[in-house]
Order: sequence, then structure tokens, then C-alpha cells
Amino acid sequence: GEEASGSDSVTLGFVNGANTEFHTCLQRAVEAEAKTEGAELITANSKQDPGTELNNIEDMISRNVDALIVQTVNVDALKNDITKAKSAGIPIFLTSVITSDTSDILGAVVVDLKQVGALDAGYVAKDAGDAQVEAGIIAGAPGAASDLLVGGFSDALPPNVSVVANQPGMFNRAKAQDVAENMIQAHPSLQYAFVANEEMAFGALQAFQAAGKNVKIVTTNGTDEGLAAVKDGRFAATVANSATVTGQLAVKNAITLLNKGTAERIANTPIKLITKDNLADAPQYCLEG
Amino acid sequence: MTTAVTTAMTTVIRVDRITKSFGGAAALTDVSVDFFPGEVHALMGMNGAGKSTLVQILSGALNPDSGTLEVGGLVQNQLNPRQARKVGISTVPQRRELVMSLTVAENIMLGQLPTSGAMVRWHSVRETAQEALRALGITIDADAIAGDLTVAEQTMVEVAREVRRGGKVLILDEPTACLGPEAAQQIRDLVLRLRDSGVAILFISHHISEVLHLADRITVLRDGRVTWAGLATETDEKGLVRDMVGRDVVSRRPVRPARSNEVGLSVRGLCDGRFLDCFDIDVRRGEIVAVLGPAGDAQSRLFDLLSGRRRFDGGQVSVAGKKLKNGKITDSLASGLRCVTGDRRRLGLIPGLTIDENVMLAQDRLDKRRIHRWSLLTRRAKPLRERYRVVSLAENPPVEQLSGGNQQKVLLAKWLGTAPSAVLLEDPTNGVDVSAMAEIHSLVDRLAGEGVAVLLASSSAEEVMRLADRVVVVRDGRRIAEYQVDRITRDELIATTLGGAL
Amino acid sequence: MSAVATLTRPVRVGKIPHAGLLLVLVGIIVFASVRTDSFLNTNNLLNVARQVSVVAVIAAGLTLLMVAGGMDFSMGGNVAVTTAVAAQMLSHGYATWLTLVTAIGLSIAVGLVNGAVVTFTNVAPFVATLATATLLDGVALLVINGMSISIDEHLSGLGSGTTFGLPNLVFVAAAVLAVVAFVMRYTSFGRDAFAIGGNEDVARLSGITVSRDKLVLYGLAGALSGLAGIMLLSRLAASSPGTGGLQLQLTAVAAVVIGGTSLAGGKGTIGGTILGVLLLGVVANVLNLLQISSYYQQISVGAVLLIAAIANLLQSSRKR
Amino acid sequence: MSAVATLTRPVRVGKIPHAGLLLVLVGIIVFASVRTDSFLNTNNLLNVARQVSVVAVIAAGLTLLMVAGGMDFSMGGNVAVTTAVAAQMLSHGYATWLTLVTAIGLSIAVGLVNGAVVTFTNVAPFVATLATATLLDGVALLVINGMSISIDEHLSGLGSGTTFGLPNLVFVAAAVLAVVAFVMRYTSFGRDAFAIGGNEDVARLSGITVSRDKLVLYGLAGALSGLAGIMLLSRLAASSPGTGGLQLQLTAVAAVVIGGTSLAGGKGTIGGTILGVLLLGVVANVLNLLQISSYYQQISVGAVLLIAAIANLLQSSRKR
Ligand SMILES: Nc1ncnc2c1ncn2[C@@H]1O[C@H](COP(=O)(O)OP(=O)(O)OP(=O)(O)O)[C@@H](O)[C@H]1O
Ligand SMILES: Nc1ncnc2c1ncn2[C@@H]1O[C@H](COP(=O)(O)OP(=O)(O)OP(=O)(O)O)[C@@H](O)[C@H]1O
Ligand SMILES: [Mg+2]
Ligand SMILES: [Mg+2]
Repeated sequence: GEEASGSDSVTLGFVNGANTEFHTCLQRAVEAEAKTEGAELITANSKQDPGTELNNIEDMISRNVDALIVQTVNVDALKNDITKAKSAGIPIFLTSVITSDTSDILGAVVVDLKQVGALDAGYVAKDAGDAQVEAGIIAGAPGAASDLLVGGFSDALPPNVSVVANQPGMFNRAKAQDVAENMIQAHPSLQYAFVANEEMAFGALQAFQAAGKNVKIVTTNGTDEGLAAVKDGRFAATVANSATVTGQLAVKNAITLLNKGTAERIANTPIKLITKDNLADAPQYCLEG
Repeated sequence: MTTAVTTAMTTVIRVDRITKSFGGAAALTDVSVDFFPGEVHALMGMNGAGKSTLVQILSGALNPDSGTLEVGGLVQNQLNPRQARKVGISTVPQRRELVMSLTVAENIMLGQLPTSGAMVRWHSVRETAQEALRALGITIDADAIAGDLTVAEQTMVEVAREVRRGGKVLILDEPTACLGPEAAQQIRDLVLRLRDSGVAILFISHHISEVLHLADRITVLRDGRVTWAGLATETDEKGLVRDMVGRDVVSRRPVRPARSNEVGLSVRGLCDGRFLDCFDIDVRRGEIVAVLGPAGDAQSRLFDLLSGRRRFDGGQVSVAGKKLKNGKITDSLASGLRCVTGDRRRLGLIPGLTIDENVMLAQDRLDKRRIHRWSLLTRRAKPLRERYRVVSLAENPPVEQLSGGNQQKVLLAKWLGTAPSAVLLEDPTNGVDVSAMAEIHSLVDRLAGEGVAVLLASSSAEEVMRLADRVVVVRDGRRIAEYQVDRITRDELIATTLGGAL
Repeated sequence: MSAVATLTRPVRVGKIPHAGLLLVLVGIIVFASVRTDSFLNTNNLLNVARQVSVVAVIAAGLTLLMVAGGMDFSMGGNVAVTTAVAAQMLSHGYATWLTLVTAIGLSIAVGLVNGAVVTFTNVAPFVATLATATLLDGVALLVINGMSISIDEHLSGLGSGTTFGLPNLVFVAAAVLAVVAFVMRYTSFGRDAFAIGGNEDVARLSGITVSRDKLVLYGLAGALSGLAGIMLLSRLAASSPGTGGLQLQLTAVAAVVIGGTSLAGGKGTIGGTILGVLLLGVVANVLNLLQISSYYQQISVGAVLLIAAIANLLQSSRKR
Repeated sequence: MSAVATLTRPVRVGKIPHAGLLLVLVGIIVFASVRTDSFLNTNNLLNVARQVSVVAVIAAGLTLLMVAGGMDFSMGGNVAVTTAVAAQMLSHGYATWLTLVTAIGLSIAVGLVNGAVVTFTNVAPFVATLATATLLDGVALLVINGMSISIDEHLSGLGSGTTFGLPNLVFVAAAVLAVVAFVMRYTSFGRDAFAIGGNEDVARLSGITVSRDKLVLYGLAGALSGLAGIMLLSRLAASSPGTGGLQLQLTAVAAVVIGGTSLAGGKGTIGGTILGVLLLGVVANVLNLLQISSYYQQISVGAVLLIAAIANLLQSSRKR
């Protein structure tokens, strides 16, 4: 749709953080939404390196974009970038996470990662009932996102669920599979596993199946494949946290805020625990590429 | 001398007006030579005359700028090493080229490992290799690692390899340069045997008597041009020297001033594994002492220990009364001890650095210079380069671009230009030409005359006779005999080196 | 005529090759067995074997290549591309055999390109293959379009199947290691590789077809990357961003060099490489079993690598 | 006595060093200027200069070390640890000078440990420093406890400040490059490095204190890593997981080897390294400006690296 949104077409810069599936889907959503809104979009990828992220933001600034949408590699590393952008008169809009001081940013669409972990913990607590059970955690790569997820999960567990293992899967499917193989070995009576994203969860599933163990996996994302796995019981539950919603909301809100319109400055991506029973409630995770 | 020369014979290789330049300067100019089967053709000339360059062209390692190369009547443009081999040219280059990490057996069979199916027949590898060595009268262990051998042994292995491969032409670039008298004789015998079986041999050596004894035909190069070519019978030593150098060269033992009684270098009870067993030696200031031994590597080992490169198991070394710390090179250098190593490629020079830098390498470190001034470097290196007559095509090229003999001169300049108080010389004239050899000998004489203690290890009996005052014979790591040089003859000396005492 | 002195070397003491490395490995195994029961559990050992099999195949190819003085830093990237292409093909319904042929063919082509660059332009192998590694990582992402591509049960026979109680992957890896070891020791191609690595000029002058051999060696490294890619895909049942790539490459390189293969060429054994691969695999497993936290895991791996490298060397530095 | 003829070679043709590399760089710049206005924009050029300054400092140290036949694969890890420690100290209120001294001191210590291992145990430098790299990455995570540690305005003078319109970071990098270039060309220490890289045995026999020099060189590489770490921290104003590490290391290595420094030692120039660093920086910038998508960016970087390596070599391979 080439609907002209006035003569003042905006140019947005989008700095993505990495090349995982989540980031791919986020980018697709941003690109699609920018097109709908008639905004010009410039993208870059930081490949999980804070240094590259700063380079990308600097490059965007020198290209004089109207606003920057940043899926940051690391939120605290962003302060300098924000100052920089601000002094160049370019506002920054954040996705997924926000800085503690939000006064300098244009706005944000955040995901309450702690709550995501807590939702999964809630499922485990309900499912386990009063039984004494063992749970394992396959975290992501060291960093705030993974820590928030894992922290949210562990903190919300009831006392009868004991976390017996917690190992990093580095947000990498192969690594997660190795870790799961070793974990089920050390803890054969494991009943639940919290895995920090679905990509890793599939690796863990592969490992648990190979070991002939029925470990209930709770995870997060809500990709089509993840939902399918929930549907046929391979995953017990997932927390839908749509990259598409985040991306679309980010572009929409950024443009609105830029044009001094009214939008929620710090918006939340809706998250929802998805089990077999409420599969239909899950939002679309990824647009077609 | 037998000669198998007939003028009607067809050439195996015909080199016609070949020119080759490096970076604009000619190493060979209009060189024409014919090689005949069943003939030993010697190539002579001073260091840097272009001999090895011609060899490299014949072996396909270099391509000439102009001129033609005919092998067996066919013009060969753009000859490469494989083709050269295919048309029957085998080469033992001047630089020792073995795969140092492999065994002797594998080196000899390199590229032609006997296989059944795709599998290597190791028994056959060893046997064929051993046979090839035995045919030359060499008893090197076929299972030894090539890198563990001495340079002389490596040469023998290389010759054995090339001979085993056969071919119509065998090129030997200074095969006898660092060989002892007996090993050199083995090579010469072999050359004659091969010649008689119809192989054309290109032989390079700086030993004129050797060449006159061996060669049927001689070509002399000077500054890359042929200055004389003809039958060996048509010339003599004096004539050859004139054609090579352009003047006469005389080298005679000088009458040196009486030696002082001060000990310059003293070795007491030196032990090192099976190489040295309580070895003693004193070298007085102004004296030149030669260490001789059949093994060849006892000397290298001794030199390694004295220079500090390797720690000895026990004993004491002092220079001018000062005791050296075991295994400490800087200490040994500070005492004034200098070691001209035999293996110049491995232990002598640094590739990549220029001539000047190599020449001044040791001196600058002894002077503890902190700042490196290039113009000063050139100025300080100049007299040394001149004194040792280092010849190069370019002004100051990286040292590896020099001809073999000139590299040797750089090595000598590097060490002897540093005001030594005691000097270890290991084959100091390895690969240098007649005139340079005479000059180096008189330089060593002069050093001794200035009161330097000189310890010499040389594969050449002539050199020992020419330089040394005293000869110490080592066997099984022990000193078994000692002679004043003026009391024995050259033949007795050779006999001593080969086995037991007189 | 008296003989040129033969240097008789002292009879070689019945030295165990790689004794230092072996010692470190055994030490870790003993430590792990004492600290956790799960380690010596059959299932766990099978896990380790399965986990290391992919790295082992890459390391085998790398060992042979490095012995010949080569280096392929792009094998991890090649794995990434192979898994990506194979996953796409399988998920689009292509036949398994066609997929395998295409994927392996592609990986050989990549290897040959590396080989051609190294052989014909004289660019240092490390530089050339570091460049292709970057390139291939990009290609892999492009092929899967940044998403996870699942292959369902397509290769599960290879990835999860067992024969005589042993994982099929382990058989594949063992076969590759055995063949490469045999090639290195008993074929003229393998011996020529040692010669090329030891002194390329001499090898060439001796009539060894150095350029052709190098091409073949790089092609072989490519082929084994392809095989490793298929193995990895069969194990993971999906290709996703970050599969293979630099991390896998570095693990393989570390295993090979820890195993005593020289970066300068001319020296190396499959035995050492196997020990290196096992060491890294066992350490990763033990760290997981012992519940070592993520940061200490990396520190431990680094420390073990360092100790192993030093141990392997102290033992082999013979006094001549 | 007649003089031996010294053949004087004709005046050396004014060959431009690294002409091939230069050509590729200029080609890219011209291409970029034509395709997008933003490239030649002053601001953009300043950005590029600031972005490459950290890599340049690491690459300078690496060049000197590699010329001496060494290798430090842990400089990226060292950067990570330095930024982590400095960030923690600054955020805990330690004085800036104390922080700098501690951080740099620590990085020198790390370098010296590398040096000691390489010098006294004969482990190949690549192997030893690959091990320490893994170890250091873990240490860095441990120090910041996997979190981001912000330093607020503490080093903003260095990180964002400018002098005469040029970023301060660029001045630091330029000074380091100039000093290292001077050391390599005009000091005995630098020339000794070339000698050690050319032939270590000969260097030792010639009275060069090889072990001490190597220790110093590794220590220097460590010190420059530390400086680079401080520079990076000042630019990012925070230390977080993934800062520094392997990616930075590989960029620096790529820059150095593309610049013609030999992995085998004995050969290398700061000029080449500068070109290599600029090439990588410019390519990354241009790909961003041209809106090349992320996957194609990696592919392009790989391709440019390959082309540059070949170009640099074709020119320098003298025709025999
Ligand atoms: N690759 C090269 N680059 C530049 N110059 C070279 C190269 N190879 C040889 N030269 C020069 O060519 C000249 C002839 O060298 P060559 O090796 O043929 O001498 P030679 O007669 O074998 O001397 P020697 O008796 O010392 O071995 C020398 O001046 C040498 O410096
Ligand atoms: N690289 C090598 N260089 C020299 N000798 C070797 C090498 N490798 C093995 N050998 C020696 O060759 C001999 C035979 O080795 P091996 O048993 O492996 O060969 P084989 O298969 O029995 O040979 P064949 O097929 O001829 O019977 C042994 O003495 C062994 O030490
Ligand atoms: Mg010569
Ligand atoms: Mg047998």
C-alpha cells in the first residue's frame, strides 16, 4: 500500500542485535510495518557485539535518520549511544528492554522477561501440584535477558519444585542439546525443564527423547513450530511473546511519538502462557520472509 | 686420467646464449655451454659468478630471460622441475634440501614411494633406501630423522637420492664443500663410476685440484660470462685461477710471531652425553688449534657448548681466565668468544634481513645500541663488506639473495669484525672461492697475530695444514692425540682424521 | 674404505606417544568419576562419544590438511552451509540421497575453492580461509533466511540410531578417523602430505604433484566438513542460525593443535587428534555434570587447554 | 689486489608498497562515494576513524609481536577483562587514575603470562593464547557477573571528546601506531624482533636476549590490549558480555595479515596493518551505508578480504 502519510515521509533506522530467529522475525515485522506506514527504513545488525552496535548507531546518526529503533545487544551499554543520538537530535526507540532511566528515550516496546519466566514457573507449579519434583534450567547466553528470564522463573517456583541444574545453552540449539544430554544424565529423575527460547527447547527435546525420558519442557517465544510442539505435547507450555507484535508496535509507536501523536510511550508486548488449551490465543510470531 | 670425450658425440644439454637478470642486474650474460654424456663437466668461477644460477636454470627452478635450452635435441621453453626430472636431469642443489621432519629412507624415496595398490610398502622403502646408501658406501641409518643429521650427512643423503633416481644428467652444486676428505673421496669415486656408465655430470667445486682431477671439460664463469671453456687437459691450476679471478692467487703459511704463553681459551673436563667425555683443551693467545675427529659432529657439539647454545653436563670453560656460565650466550659473547657456526643457514644468518643488518647484527648488540640508524649502519658495514669482499647484484639485498659463498663471507664479517679475544671457526671457508679463501686465511692469520686464540674445525685437510699450529684428535668424545702441524704431513693428517692415532 | 660415522641413536625408550595429554585426560576422568556417579555411566559415555563425533570428523580432515602445511579455518562455516542447504532441501521434500549428494558436493566445491586460492595465489591458508569462513557464515544465514529449518525424522537413523548399542554417529566418526589415520601412515598420498608440509619446495622438486595434492587435500577437508554437517544436522534435526560456524571451527582447531599437530606442517598424528577431541568433549561433559556455572566453565576449559598443551610438550621435548 | 666487481643495480623503481591493498581500498572508497553521498560526509569519516581506532591499537601490538614470530590470540579476551575490571572499579567509585593503572597493569600481567608460557614451555603461541583467550572470556564474564556495568560519564572525555575537531580516540590510536612503527624501524628492540622472527637461533647466538625480548613483546601486546580495552570502554561507557573477545580478536588478526604481516614471523609493516584496519572499517561502514542486508554484509566482508589478500600478494610476488 502506497498510502501517502503526508508529505513528511520519515526515515527510520533499525539496529538489530543478532541473527537468531527472534531477531529475524523482529526485523521482518519492522520492515513490513515501515512499508505500511510509508516510512523509509535503514537497517543494520550488531551481531551480538556492543562495539558494533555503537558503530551502527553512529553510522545511522551520520545518515541523519529521523529516529532510531534499537533492539539492543545490551541495555546498559546503550546509555552512551542514547546520549550520542540525543546530542545529534535523533531520538531512540527501544525494543524488548529499556534503560532504568527512560527520560532520554523516545519510547519503547518492552517485554517483561521476568514475567515470562514467572508464567512458565506458574505452569510448573500448577502442573506439579504438591508433589516434590525436580526441574532443570537451560539458560541463554550470559547477559541481562537470560538472567531476567531465569530469575523470573526460579523466583516464582514454589518450594516443592527444586531446581537441580542450571546450565547455559548460549541461545544455540546445538549447545543446548549437548547440555540437555548431559543434564538428563546427571539428573535422571528430572521432570521439568525451563529452556530460555524455543530454538534451544527443540534441541533439549531431541536430547530428552533420545534418552528416553519424558521431561516436560516449558519455554518461550510462540513460533509456529513451538505452538505445533505444544499442540502435540512435545512442549508442555510456551509463553507467547511475539516478535511480530513487538516489531509492529515499535514502528507504529515510534512514528506516532515522532509526530507528537499520542501513543503509549513505554508499551508492553502482550505475553501469554500458551498450553494445549489456549493455542488459538497465541499471536502470530513471525511474518513470511 | 681417463677421458671419454669424443667431439662427434651429441650433446645431452645445450645451453645457448642464456641471459638471466635479477631486478635488472645480470647474473648470467650470453652463456653457452654444451654437456656431453659420459663426461664430467666442471663449472668454475668466483662466488657470485653465476654457477648456481645456471644450475637452477638447468633444473627448471628458474627460467632464463633469453637464450635457449636444448635437452636431448629438443628445445625446452619454460622448463619446470618436474619436466626437468622427466627429461632426465637430476640435481643436488647448493642449499641442502631435505624434508627435515622425515626419515632418511623417506627422503631418498620422496615422490617415488613404492606402493602396492595405494599402500606404501615400508619394507621396500627402507630396503631400497638402504641399498641406495650402501651403493655409495654410506652407512647412515635409513631410519634416522633427516633433521638430526650433520650437513655432511645430509649432503650424502641428497646425493644418494639423486643417484638412485638415475637420469642422463646429474648436477652436483658444490657437493664436497663441507665434506671431510673421505666423504669427498666417496663422492668423487661415485662421479667417476657414473661418468663411465654414460651419465653427463655437471660438477661445481671451488677446490681446483679436485676439479682438475675429476673433470673432463671445464667452463669458467666470471661475472656471469664464460671466460674460458675447454678440456681439462688444456689448462692447469694457475690458468684456471687467472680465468676465474683475473690474477694470480697465492696463499702461503705466514711466519707468525711467537705465541704468547697466556691461555686464551681453556676447556676443562667438558662432558656432554655420549659426545664429549671429560674433554680438555687449551688454546693459547695467538695460537690456532684444529680439532679433528672422525665423527664430524663432536666438533659441532663442542662448538655448541662453547658458544652457550647448549648447556653442558659438566666441566668448565674459561676465556682469558674468566670462567663462563654454563649455557649463557651473552656471557660467552661478553668474554670475547665468537663462534662462526658451520651451518650458516640454520645458525648463521637471518633471512629477510639485509646484508648490512646481518653483518652488524652481533656488533650492534655487543655495543648495546638502542637506536637503529640506517645511514650509520651502512657506513659501518661498508668496510667489513669490502674487507670480506661480499659481492651482490643489488645494493643491499636481503641476505638470502646472495650466492652461497657470499653468504659465508657475510657470516665471517659478522663475527670476525667484532674484536674477538677467542674465536671458534667451523668450516670457515665453506663454499668460498679460491681468492676469497686465500684472503680469509690471511685474515685468520692476522687475527692470531693480534693475539686471538683460534679453535678451528675444518673438513678440509689443506685448510688445517694451512692455518693450524697444533692439531687435537678427538675420538669417542675424548682427546686421543695431539700433533704440532709442522711435524706431520697432509696424508698423515687425513689418516688421523679417519681412524686412530698415527 | 672406512665408513662415514653412523650416528647410532640410543634405543628408543618405549615411550607412550602423547603421554602428557593422556595423563591430563586420565586425570580428568578419574576426578570426574570420583566426584560424580553419572560420569562413568554407560549412557553418559555414549553421550560424550556422540557429542564429539562431529568435531572428530572435522578434526580428522584438519589434521591431514595441517600436516601438509595447510589450514582451513572455514570448515565450521562449511558445516553451517551444508546443514543449511541440506535442511532446506529435506524440508522442501527432496529425496534424502539427492540431498546428501548435493550437500557433500557443495562442501567439496567450497573446499576446492579454498584449495585453488591457496595453491594458485599464494595467499596464506589462514588468511584465505578466514575470509571464506566469514563469507560462508553469511551464506548459511541466507540459505535458512535467519530461521530454524526443521527436518523432522529425516535423518534420525543416523542421528539417533544405534548399532550394537553404539550410536551410529560414533561409527561414522571412527571410520573417518581410521581411514584418515591409514591414509596418513600407509599411503603415498599421506606420506606426500608430510613431505609437502615439511618442505614444499623439496616435495615439488622431488616430483610430488604439490598443487594437485593440495587441491585434493582442501577438497577432502571440504568433503569431511560436509559429512560433519550432515552428522550435525542428523543429531540436531534442524538447522538454525549459529549452527556450525566459528565456534565449531575453533573447537576443532584446538583439538588438533592440542593433539600435537604442528601449525607449521610436517608433523601430526590422528592419535593425538583423537585425544584432543576427547579431552575437549570430556571436559565439556564433566563441567556440565558437576554443575559448574557458565563463567567458570569457560575458565576451566581454557585452563585445561593450557595445561594439556604444556603437558603434551614437556613430555615430547626430548633432550638430544 | 683487483677489486671484485660490485654490480650496481639500476635505481629501484618507485614501487608503492601494498599497492594491491591500496587499490582495493581506493576502489571501495570511490565506489562508495559514487553510490552514496553520506560516505564522504565529514561526520561519517570521523565515525569510521573512531570505529577503527580500537582495532588499530590491538593490531599495532599484534604486528610487532607477529614480526617476532609470536602470536597472541587472547588480545580480544584481554580487552574484555580490562573493560570489565575498569568498569567495575569506576562504577564502584574508584579514582580514574587508579582504575587505569590497575587495568593496564592487569593486562600487562596477562600478556606476561602468555609470554612466559610461550617462552619457557615451547607451546606454540597460537595454542597457548587460544587457551588463555577462552579463559579470559570466562574471567571477563565473571568480573561483570554477566551483567552490564555502566561507567556513566567517567571516561567520556576520551571516548566522545575531540581535539581540533578530531576524536581523541583517533589521536591515541595514531600515537600508538606511530610509536610502534618507529620502534619497528628505528630501535634495536624492533630490529631484534625482526631477527627473532627471521631465525630465533641465530638471534640468540648473536647476543639478542631472545627470552627477555619475547616476554617484553607479549607484555607489550598485553599493555596495548589494556589500552584498547580502556578506549573501548570509554566509547561504550559500559562493559557487558560480548564486549571485546573473539570477534574483536579475529578482526585484528584479519587486519594484520591482510596488511601483509607474515604468520611465520620476520616480515611485516605498520603501514600494511593500517591499510588492513582501514579496509575492514571502511567496508563495514560502506555496507551499512549502502543498506546491504546483514547476511550479504558478511558475505561481502568475506569476499573483500579474499580479494584484498589476493591483490596484496599478486603485486608483491616478484616475477622470477
Ligand atoms: N633470487 C635472487 N635474487 C637476487 N639476486 C640473486 C638471486 N639469486 C642469485 N642472485 C645473485 O646472482 C649472482 C649469482 O649467484 P649464484 O648463486 O649463481 O653464484 P655462484 O656462482 O653459485 O656463487 P657461489 O660460488 O658463492 O655459490 C649473485 O650475485 C647473487 O647475489
Ligand atoms: N616413515 C618411515 N620411515 C622409515 N621407516 C619406516 C617408516 N614408517 C615405518 N617404517 C619402518 O618400516 C618397517 C615396516 O613397517 P610396517 O610394518 O608398518 O610396514 P609393512 O606394512 O609391514 O610393510 P610391507 O607391506 O612391505 O610388509 C618397520 O621397521 C617400520 O619401523
Ligand atoms: Mg653457488
Ligand atoms: Mg607388515
